[in-house]
Amino acid sequence: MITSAPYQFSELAQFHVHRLQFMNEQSELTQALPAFATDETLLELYRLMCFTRSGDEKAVNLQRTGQCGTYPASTGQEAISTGIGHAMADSDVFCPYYRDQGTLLQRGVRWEDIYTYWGGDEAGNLIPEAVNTHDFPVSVPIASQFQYAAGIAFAMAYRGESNAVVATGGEGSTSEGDFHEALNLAGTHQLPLVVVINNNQWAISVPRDSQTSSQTIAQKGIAAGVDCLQVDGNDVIAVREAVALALEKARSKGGPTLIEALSYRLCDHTTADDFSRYADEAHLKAAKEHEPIARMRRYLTEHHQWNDDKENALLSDLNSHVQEAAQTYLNRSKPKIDDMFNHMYAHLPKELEEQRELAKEGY
Amino acid sequence: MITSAPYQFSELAQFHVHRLQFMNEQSELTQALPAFATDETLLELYRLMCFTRSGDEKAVNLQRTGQCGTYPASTGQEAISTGIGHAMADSDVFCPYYRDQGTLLQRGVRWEDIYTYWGGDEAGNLIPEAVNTHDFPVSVPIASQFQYAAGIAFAMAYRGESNAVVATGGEGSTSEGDFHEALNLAGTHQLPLVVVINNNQWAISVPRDSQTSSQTIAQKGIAAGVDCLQVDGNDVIAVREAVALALEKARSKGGPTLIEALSYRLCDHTTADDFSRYADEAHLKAAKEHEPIARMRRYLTEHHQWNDDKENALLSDLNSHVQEAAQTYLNRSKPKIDDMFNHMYAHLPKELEEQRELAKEGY
Amino acid sequence: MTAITLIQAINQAMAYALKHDPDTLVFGEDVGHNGGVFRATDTLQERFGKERVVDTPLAESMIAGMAIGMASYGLKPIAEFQFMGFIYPAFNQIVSHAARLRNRTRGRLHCPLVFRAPYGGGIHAPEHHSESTEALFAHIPGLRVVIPSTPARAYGLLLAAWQDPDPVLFLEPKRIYRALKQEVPDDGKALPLDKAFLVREGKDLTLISWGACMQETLQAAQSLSQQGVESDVIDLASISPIDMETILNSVTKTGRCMIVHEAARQGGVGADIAARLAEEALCYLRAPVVRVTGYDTTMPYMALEKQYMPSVQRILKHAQTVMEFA
Amino acid sequence: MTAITLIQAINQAMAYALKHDPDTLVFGEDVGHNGGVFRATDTLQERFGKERVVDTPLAESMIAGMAIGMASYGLKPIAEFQFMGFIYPAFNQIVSHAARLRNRTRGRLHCPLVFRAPYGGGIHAPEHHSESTEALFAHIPGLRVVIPSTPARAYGLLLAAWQDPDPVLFLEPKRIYRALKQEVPDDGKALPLDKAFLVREGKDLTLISWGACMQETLQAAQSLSQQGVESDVIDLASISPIDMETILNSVTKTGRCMIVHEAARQGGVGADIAARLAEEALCYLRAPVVRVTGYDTTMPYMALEKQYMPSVQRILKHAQTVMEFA
Ligand SMILES: Cc1ncc(C[n+]2csc(CCOP(=O)(O)OP(=O)(O)O)c2C)c(N)n1
Ligand SMILES: Cc1ncc(C[n+]2csc(CCOP(=O)(O)OP(=O)(O)O)c2C)c(N)n1
Ligand SMILES: [Mg+2]
Ligand SMILES: [Mg+2]
Repeated sequence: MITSAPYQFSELAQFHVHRLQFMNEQSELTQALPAFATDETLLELYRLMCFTRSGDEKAVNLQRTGQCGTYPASTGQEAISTGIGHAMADSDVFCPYYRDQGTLLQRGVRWEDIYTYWGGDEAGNLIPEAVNTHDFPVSVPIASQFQYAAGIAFAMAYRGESNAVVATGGEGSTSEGDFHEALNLAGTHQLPLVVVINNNQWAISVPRDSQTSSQTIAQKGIAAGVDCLQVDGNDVIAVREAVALALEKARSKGGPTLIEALSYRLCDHTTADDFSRYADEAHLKAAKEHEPIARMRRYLTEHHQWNDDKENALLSDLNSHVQEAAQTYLNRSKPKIDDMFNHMYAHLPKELEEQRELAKEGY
Repeated sequence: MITSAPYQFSELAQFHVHRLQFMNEQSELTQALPAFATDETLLELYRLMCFTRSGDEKAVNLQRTGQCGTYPASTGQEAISTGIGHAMADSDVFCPYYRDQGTLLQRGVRWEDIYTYWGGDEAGNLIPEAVNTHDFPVSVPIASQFQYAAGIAFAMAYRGESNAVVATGGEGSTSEGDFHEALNLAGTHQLPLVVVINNNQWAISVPRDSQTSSQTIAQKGIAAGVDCLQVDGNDVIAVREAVALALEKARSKGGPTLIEALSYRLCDHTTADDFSRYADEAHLKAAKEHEPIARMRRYLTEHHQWNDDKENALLSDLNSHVQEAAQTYLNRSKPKIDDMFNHMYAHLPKELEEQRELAKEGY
Repeated sequence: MTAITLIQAINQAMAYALKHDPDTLVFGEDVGHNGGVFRATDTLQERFGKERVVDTPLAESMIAGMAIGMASYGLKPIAEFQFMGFIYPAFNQIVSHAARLRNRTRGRLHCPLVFRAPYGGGIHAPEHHSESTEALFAHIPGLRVVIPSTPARAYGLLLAAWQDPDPVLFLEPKRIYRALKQEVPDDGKALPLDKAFLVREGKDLTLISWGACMQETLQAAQSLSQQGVESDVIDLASISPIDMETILNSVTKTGRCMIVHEAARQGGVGADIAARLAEEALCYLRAPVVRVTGYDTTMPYMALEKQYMPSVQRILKHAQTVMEFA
Repeated sequence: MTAITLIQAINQAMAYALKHDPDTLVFGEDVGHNGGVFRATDTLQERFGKERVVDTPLAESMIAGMAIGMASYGLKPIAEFQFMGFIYPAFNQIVSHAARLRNRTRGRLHCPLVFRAPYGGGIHAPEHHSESTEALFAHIPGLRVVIPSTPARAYGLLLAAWQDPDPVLFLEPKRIYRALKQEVPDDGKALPLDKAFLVREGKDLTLISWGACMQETLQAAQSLSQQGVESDVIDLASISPIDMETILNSVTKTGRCMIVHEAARQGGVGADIAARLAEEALCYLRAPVVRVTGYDTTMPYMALEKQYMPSVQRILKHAQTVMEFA
């Protein structure tokens, strides 16, 4: 530290980074549950996490059988996306990255939409049942989503609305400049923006320690003067409550928040990846014991008479839902050459009209 | 604050931002001077600051009389660039922005080079008397310099050298993603990089508070896990010592440092700007009383028998030096059309050779 | 009505937009109290308030992303990049999002925004302040690129860009910001976005240009006329899409075509036009299609910028070759 | 010697560079232990150490800047962008610094670096993973752009890029990473950087292409041959600068020329070639210069990518027009 030099340094500012948890890896409550966490809600959160995992599994299966493209599952991280989705109001806007299935499902995106998208058809982004038609599709270029999310938050503030934007990314995304620029805008204009970082400790094969030397990801908010917090990302209650607190603050003009949700990726980065090439076996084993679904199941079993029968019934219900979605996806008509042109512009320029006709004729 | 919610939050990390000063705005020492600050050195630093101001004035004058292009003076901020230059060793590499004349003069860049550059001729970047031929020219695209500076630091570390890189920018540059990405790389690989931010409280017409809501600029290092410090940027002793400490740390594998040097721009942003359109008169007046040259002059007068005669002798000496440099610049032969082509590639492609010939024939 | 300059026309168009649409915002670096480094947004903050004319932090990718988010949410952002040479940090946002959002969502979300940036050389500015890289954006499907060359066209095209439901990059030839004056009624009338302007008629030669180079091109046309060579002069204006109809109508008549632009030749927009002629008008061409352009070098600093940019003399020298070709 | 694929040849070239020059470093996202998402850097970290084959944080502008700094300081960086669609955050560093440093300092500093990126469609990848925007870089003076189309050319051109004292963007046609095998001796021999390859000879037609499209182009040439039309086929390879000599030699002979590329037509590199022909070979052209390219739309997601990319059939359809033109 430069301040270890033998001079008098005056202190200008002090920052503290905190962590929130309600239920630990042994499924014990570490503090009283927040008000939202009724029996019913906990069961619902559990169901949503399982639904996410089922749908992910189906997607991987579709890909492995040549019926879908590259797919990013969220195995082990379902608490994060589920908690986010549950905390959001319909009037809030969601700017997802590609590992947010648990949120999407609560935003009116159906598994068939998700499969259509990753199956290689832009129509998967139409989201006919969207709870908010302003919700963005997945952002593939890492970290770029934070910028337009801040733009939407700016628009909300300009219009005096009392809603907010949630944008997500992985811990790898915090190395991109876009992340910092967007937080800085949000801080400067005290925008209603909540950024949630899914710290699954890997960016494809790059471990978190090769990504950044910051002690926490949460502290990256300090650079922009943005309030920050780490939550146990395997504790869906903590994620749900932290996002809700941040959204409330945002809606009441309290400004933006950066939330780091600490978890661990328990699957390949995508179906195009092979985790076993670089996995840290010891870490992986430890991480498996912290994973969110088992944690909640244990809690429900101990406190809410959850049992194998109920579990099997739930899984078979979710499974048949997912199968049906897959079938709907597979039955969809494939896009046609026109579709390439039709949505390039509101008014297709004459030049492109001509090209479309030629394309249809095979030129 | 999100942590004002009625839950238990555990503390993960704590950060403190400190400030260093040796001489206050009344020219009083606020603590014992560091070892380097002999009478001789203080006089030398004073001379260098005055030299910077003289040369800047001449440049503005050349521009006003149509003999030079747009020019960014550093009036009021001479302590920063002077302190940096004095702290650097020849073997260190400097990656400047455009308001670092006080450093450049100590890196072997002559006023005639500076005038040639801002006069619109790339030859100004040749720097025949450079103390280190790896020093970069001015970076015009804001914040881009931090990235290649980190690259040079990476190269030094790779080679096991014991030198370091200093890169500079304005506080506006800290809003650009490049700034954060470079710091993050430096943190992750503990690179020998010192970033000094000249916080002159304006980015052209945009005041510091519209630039960011962070309490200090220094704290932006926390995001990258990079050690940080604010110095009184009008106290050349503090700047000199802070940069020296950071360089020492960097050379001994202690990693990067971010230094915020807090000062105030006392001139137009560049000759193309009109400060009076947006100046905050009260601030400006207050700032003038803190400026570094008067502060040091007062100190030297009180403690080192500085007086008007010595002052006049110094200024007239500097002035004649600067006049001579200007004359050398004005006498330089202008670049020719060949110069546009000759340095595009080490081996000019045939295509471009042909173009060069055509260009010379007026095509 | 007093005659106004090109930059005043731009200011007038933005004021019109701000006045008639509460969803319109103007933002960028120094566009607020300072009125922009060229004064394009002069007095706008004073007249329309700090909420609607906003100084942003210094980050171009952010400015672009901000505009995209706003536009997707129903606002009409007009964002300024201070110089075209500083648009590159925003390249990813523009190319990956602004240009693609409509298609990506099959029309669900779109980006009715305007990105403004002064471009081009000739004002004795420092490095990176004189770029002309419109071709980079013309290669990006989903984006419109527009360049005005007179005050009236600046006003009408900026309003058109503002009204258009898709993203438009509006590049302003800063060399002629104050070079010409015209009476430009503040009537809110937009010009068509994807049309070129035939600004002079002649049967012997087609000259195509845009932006500041229209000055040299028109002067060359006048000189040629004195030598008995009458030119069609086309102000391309819409750089993407390209109005090939207007161009083909002219070139099939004249059989000779020159394209004048300030950008480097290789990969410049002139290449597209010449390529289209080689494909669609080959039999009409009575002489090689010649491009008079910047050289394939970096735009030099100001000491050499004049030598880089197409001059009237250079155009005339090439015209001689074209006209003498048989 | 066993035959190797294009990606193995790239790996072999990097291994050669690492082995023979301690100043060479390879870095990028996932290039280390994982060996790159396509395995281009497979085993390199194991063989040459973590200091020389480095996983970087996830930031492309940083990767580019890192390379520039290293290169200016005397190292020989080979930096990978994971996909061409993610190069845009680095655009500013590449355009404003890598391409300009030598000229900016009149030769004092320079940038002997290689930027590698897989590009192009056809591997059923998600959005942004299938781009072909080489033209954006071909418009930037000071940068070389190179695209190999066979294992041997990949090896020889990558070594040439590595040896070159200037920045080279080396784009890898990922669709054919594993499609062809060739024996490629690991002899460290570089191919010339600014030469096109005439890979098939014929008197009737000139076909110009590069990268993965060379496959379809060669197949089309074969079909045409069966119909009695003999083609010169040129692998452009050096996208910038363009080897016009080889092209002109061929087209002045055949009088007919088609250019095939995957990128969008407007602003594509094909435009440059056609424009040069319209200027320098007009009198030799016996038919319109036709470009068979991607459409002027966003590269579609995988369900439509096949329809977007030039197919053998599309090339043949256009060839018929060109050959029948009289
Ligand atoms: C700008 C950009 N660069 C590179 C990639 C390729 N890529 C896709 S995912 C990924 C890793 C992301 O890691 P992280 O942000 O931690 O998210 P995670 O996948 O772990 O959830 C990379 C490098 C990309 N999509 N966008
Ligand atoms: C990428 C980029 N964007 C915009 C500009 C135009 N510009 C030049 S200086 C400046 C303000 C810089 O402010 P700051 O970083 O605080 O440095 P200062 O000039 O105050 O020393 C701007 C916006 C630029 N040079 N580069
Ligand atoms: Mg991750
Ligand atoms: Mg400043």
